[in-house]
Amino acid sequence: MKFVLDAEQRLFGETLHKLLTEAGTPGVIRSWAAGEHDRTLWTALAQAGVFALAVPERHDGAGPRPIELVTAMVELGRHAVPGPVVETLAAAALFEGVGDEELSAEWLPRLAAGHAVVSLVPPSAEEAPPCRALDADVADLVLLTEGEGLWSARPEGTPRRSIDPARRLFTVTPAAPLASGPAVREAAAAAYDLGTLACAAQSLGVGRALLDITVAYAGTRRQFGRSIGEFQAVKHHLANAFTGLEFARPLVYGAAVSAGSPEFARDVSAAKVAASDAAYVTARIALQVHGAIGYTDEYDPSLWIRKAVALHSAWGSPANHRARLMKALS
Amino acid sequence: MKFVLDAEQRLFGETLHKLLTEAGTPGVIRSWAAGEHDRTLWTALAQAGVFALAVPERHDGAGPRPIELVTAMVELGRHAVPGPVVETLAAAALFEGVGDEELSAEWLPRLAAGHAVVSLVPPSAEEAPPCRALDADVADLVLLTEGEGLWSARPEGTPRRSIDPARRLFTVTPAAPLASGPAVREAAAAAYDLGTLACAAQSLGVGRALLDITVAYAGTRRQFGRSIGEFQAVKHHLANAFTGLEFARPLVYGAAVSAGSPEFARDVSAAKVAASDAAYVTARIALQVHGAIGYTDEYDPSLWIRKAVALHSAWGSPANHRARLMKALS
Amino acid sequence: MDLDLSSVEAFRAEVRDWLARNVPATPLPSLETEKGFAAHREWERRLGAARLSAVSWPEAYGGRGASPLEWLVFEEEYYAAGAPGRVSQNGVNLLAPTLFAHGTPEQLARVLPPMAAGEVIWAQAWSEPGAGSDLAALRATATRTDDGWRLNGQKTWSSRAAFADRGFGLFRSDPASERHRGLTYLMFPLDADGVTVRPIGRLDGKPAFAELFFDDVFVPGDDVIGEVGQGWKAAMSTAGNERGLTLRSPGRFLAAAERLVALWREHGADPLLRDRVADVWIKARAYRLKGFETISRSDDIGAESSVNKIFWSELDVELHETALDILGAEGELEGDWLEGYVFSLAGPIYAGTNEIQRNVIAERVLGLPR
Amino acid sequence: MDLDLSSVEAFRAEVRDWLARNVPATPLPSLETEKGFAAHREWERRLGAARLSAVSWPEAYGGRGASPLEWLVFEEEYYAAGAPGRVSQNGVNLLAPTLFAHGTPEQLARVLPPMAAGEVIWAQAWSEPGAGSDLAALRATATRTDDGWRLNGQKTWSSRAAFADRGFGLFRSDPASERHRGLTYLMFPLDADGVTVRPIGRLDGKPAFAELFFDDVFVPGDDVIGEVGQGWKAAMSTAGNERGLTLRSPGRFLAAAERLVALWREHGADPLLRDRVADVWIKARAYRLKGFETISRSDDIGAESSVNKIFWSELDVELHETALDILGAEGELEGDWLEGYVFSLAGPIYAGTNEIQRNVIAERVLGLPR
Repeated sequence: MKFVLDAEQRLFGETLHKLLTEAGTPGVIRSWAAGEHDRTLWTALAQAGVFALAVPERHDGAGPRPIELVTAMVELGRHAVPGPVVETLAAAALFEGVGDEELSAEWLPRLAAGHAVVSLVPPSAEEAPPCRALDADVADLVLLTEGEGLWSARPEGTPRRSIDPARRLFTVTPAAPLASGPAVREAAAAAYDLGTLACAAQSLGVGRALLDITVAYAGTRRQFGRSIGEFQAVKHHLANAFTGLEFARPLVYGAAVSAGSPEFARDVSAAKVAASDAAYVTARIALQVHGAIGYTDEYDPSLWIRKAVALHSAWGSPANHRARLMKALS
Repeated sequence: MKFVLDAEQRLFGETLHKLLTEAGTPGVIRSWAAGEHDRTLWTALAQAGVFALAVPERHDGAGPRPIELVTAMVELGRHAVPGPVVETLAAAALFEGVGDEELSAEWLPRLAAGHAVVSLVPPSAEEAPPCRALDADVADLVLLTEGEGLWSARPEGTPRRSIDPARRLFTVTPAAPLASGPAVREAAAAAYDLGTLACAAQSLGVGRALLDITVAYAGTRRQFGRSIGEFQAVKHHLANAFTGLEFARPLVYGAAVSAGSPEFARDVSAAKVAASDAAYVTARIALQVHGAIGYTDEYDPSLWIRKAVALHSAWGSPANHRARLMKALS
Repeated sequence: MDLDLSSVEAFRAEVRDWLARNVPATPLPSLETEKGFAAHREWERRLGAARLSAVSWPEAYGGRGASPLEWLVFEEEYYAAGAPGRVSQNGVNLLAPTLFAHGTPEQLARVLPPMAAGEVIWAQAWSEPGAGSDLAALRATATRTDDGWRLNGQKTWSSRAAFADRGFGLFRSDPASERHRGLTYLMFPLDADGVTVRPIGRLDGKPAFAELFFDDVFVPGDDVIGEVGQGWKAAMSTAGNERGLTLRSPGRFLAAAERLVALWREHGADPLLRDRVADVWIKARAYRLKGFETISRSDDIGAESSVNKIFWSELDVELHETALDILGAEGELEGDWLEGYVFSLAGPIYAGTNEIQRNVIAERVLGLPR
Repeated sequence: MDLDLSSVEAFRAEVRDWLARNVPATPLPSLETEKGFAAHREWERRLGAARLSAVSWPEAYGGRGASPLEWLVFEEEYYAAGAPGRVSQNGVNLLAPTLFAHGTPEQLARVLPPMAAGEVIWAQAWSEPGAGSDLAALRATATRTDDGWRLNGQKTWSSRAAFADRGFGLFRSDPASERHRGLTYLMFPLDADGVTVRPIGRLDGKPAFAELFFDDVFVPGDDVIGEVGQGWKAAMSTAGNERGLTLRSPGRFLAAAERLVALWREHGADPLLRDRVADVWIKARAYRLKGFETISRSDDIGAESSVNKIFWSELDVELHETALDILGAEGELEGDWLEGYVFSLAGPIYAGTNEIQRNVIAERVLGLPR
């Protein structure tokens, strides 16, 4: 029993952090939001091994490695990386679960190498959401599952914009059948769990970044002749944010450890609830402490604040995951 | 439109406040909790006109006067007066609603004069609670309604103690029929609304007293070389308590004003939710600011803290009243 | 004590009737966009023509001399009818009360009628980069000239300034002064020589406010409100109005709470969200009744008004968070509820953060030590 | 990173088996009553005889030398089995860690075995009337004599002292000293000449603590822990234990959360309360996993332990508030859930209020200015 990252896992996270810091993600996010979907960062992430974590070795991947995947997604959240990253990872799990070797051989190596961007409609068994896929116009492939059928899909009309300016959601309709059978239903469930876990990890990273940004700001912003971080109200806001994030982290990593066990779905739901709530609370606190600076489009904190709000309900709202959890407990 | 107490109503409240301050209610509460059910205070309250507020003039009362009744119950809550006061007031409304003049003539004048202490099982149409009546052993009459039947009832066995040491709840069983017919059902509903309103007003008074006690304590208790009221965390706790109580008050008085209208039940539920939540939140804050002093039986703050907890679920829990409200809105 | 509204029923009926006939069938575009701003200005003109843009003002300035109760009733009807947001709010609710308290008859006669008529739309210009919550730290200057003042420096988070006509704010008129002293309250044109307006996008990208740069901007002496060097006092009376009922009337939340109940029903009346919807409705009612209480009182509510600011701003966030949760996966998407949510998030920050309001309550109302 | 507990499965099975055979079929009376205290002391003797009262101690003192992981597993099994509350807690979880860090071999050999055997039950004696959250303000004195010390003054909120055998606390040994300096950590008998124990009832009236009055109470020099005048340092190491996992092990909340889920089901699985029950269960799991994380780390968690104190104390209140709300009108009545609720209310206050813990996190973990 050693429930902390090992040296190699830590190094992997640090490497991604360095890569993303150097990439200057705020600029990347603003470009993405402006419709410039440059894949330079996507390719770099693939080269760092991110997408391979959900792809098996026989298809040029290194997975499944849920712990490393969570580690990576925390860093991607920390840097608010735009694009259908979670969706592409979930798509890998979907292909792998369906088990159509031809399909897998066609897509998984490209996906691992970063040559294929895949989006999908989160394949939730519980929710009956409108069929929306993130950044579907950018993707090389959009997936949609319906019962036992796996389809490629195409975006329809103009997208709905999210509060996160880097997220645009497209209604999609089935285009061509890719596979069918009971394996699809199971693969969809597995892909939903993996995607939700990745989204939870991403939320955790977003929350952690918001805490760091806000602590730094509170230490430098002066009002009433002193730094606002000297006010007990500000201290307690930030201590609350820290507490929420500190206890969301073990749930997220704990869910990664239970991948493959019967408790995976339950643990993923617990992780998603805690991580997205902690990130949301941190976003509210970050906004309150930054004041108008946090409320402004052109300043960077808003990039994380808005992502935290969007991810709160992405891949299943907290209410949906609490329902799934309570069902699993009975 | 003048939604503030008039001079006479204010004077009535101040008179009760003076009477209760002089009575030294903490001692009365402790005696009551110890089983000494002296009626001196009860009689004084009757002489001040409290019970007459729910009794019509033709039976030696001065009612119905819901606004004055709320004014009185706020003061009784502020002084944490023990005994089945709310129950006796609700019983008056029940008799009046049933409309059996013989029964009314037998009980209402005695009740108004403070010669009869009456308890009852809160006649909720929504809840199916165990049939418990407050201080049933002390009462001269215990009432129980079942559908269209009004019964006198007797306590069975030993009481269940409440977190409020001055409250003991008895299981009761029907003893003798007093009245029956559709009027009983309607009277029970009216009595439930009046009792709930009285309980909401009592909660509001309990909360207001807790705020005053705690503000005074925070101004005098010194730790770390200064009064704890100088700490922003303590200030904000108390500002939050104040905010909750400030907005519960108009709901409670607003419900009193709507007595007799079709919205009365709805408005009573809104008042009960807000007042009992505000009092509960204030009790938690009072405990946190007092620390161990608030956690101790022998110090007086605990008398109010425990009453706030007990009243939170008495006369219908917040969940029940929220349900009643949402039903009324549809 | 009563809640007898029969005396204002005729007024209510008139307002309701006018709104039923005049409120646009389809919502106007967001007032934080150029097109929407123009549409809202047009709407203000219609309101003004009906003497409904500032009902509580004297008739001489375009109002109806309405009582506080009539104003509350007007607001209830206005929001219940789903009428457009008030692009004139900075002028009507912030500047006008200050003018009534501190302005000259000449200023009232010159400024108020075009404001009521929707001809001149005002922006507030309180904050500076170094003076947000701590407004007394501001540094933009007003230098006396022969016939007026020259403004220099920078303001920011100036709401409506992207499209408005004129602005008002505090400027340091005594260069040697510190904090609250030596400030002067001034009005200025946003299109004057030397004013640069740089729109700033809020969370949803809409230019809801702007940065203002002043480079020797001339303002005539007539545009000083109150006494020179006494601007802080005048501004604080405006701040009191912000925190009281004026900035967010109860009618707004009553209407929004009803819409929330309807949204909850449309989405299946999920029992999981029932208590939260009920709490919003209860709080909206509490805020309404508190308003009746406030206008019934004869004393000055003073610092107690801080409690209103905390209450409505947190109610507004709670209301919209509940709506987004009802919408579930759709909650993140652009639409009326998301726009309302974004707007609500500013509430706990502006007009004095809620942290500052809690200090005010603790110290000035409850009497805790500073 | 793994959560592989197979290495401790044998230990878990042994503990589970022993508990299944030994946990009293009917719950013991409350340990905060005289009768219940005696029954719990008896239970501690049984635990001690099985070397289960302090599993992580070395065998020499009555423990099993269990690893931190084994201790966590023991706690999980202990609370899952519904075993009695630990009347020995002050000794085992507060005093013993201080002795291991600062005690002499003689003290360890003398004090620990009877503690493990349930023969000597300890009370803590930290607070004084003027020194609650601000422990450094304490004034009770220890005056040196030829062969030891004389204690004078008053302690209060001394938990377990109504029925316990011995106590420990800080005394001012240098009369000229101030604040954290000049304090000495001492153990003393509660039945010594000059000690007056006045039991104090907590919220439910049970004498969960006591006031202690010291009138020239003699304590031998051997009962000083650590260096004279260095008591603060020793006490703070104990405080760290309180705030960490030791005072409230994850096992307690896991078991309580499962009971809450069962209670919710028994009462009809009301959807209105579903989310709150789910949140409690999630938080109990989070606290468990955080415990595994903590024992996996090799560095000193230091001030980070404050986050545990905040988390478990608020979880405990939330858990019991949810239970009372499930019980509805029955919630106010005496019973196990109400007793648990009353106990939980002390959590955010003692061992350093949660306000102080938040300061610690903000200043020492996040690095905000003091």
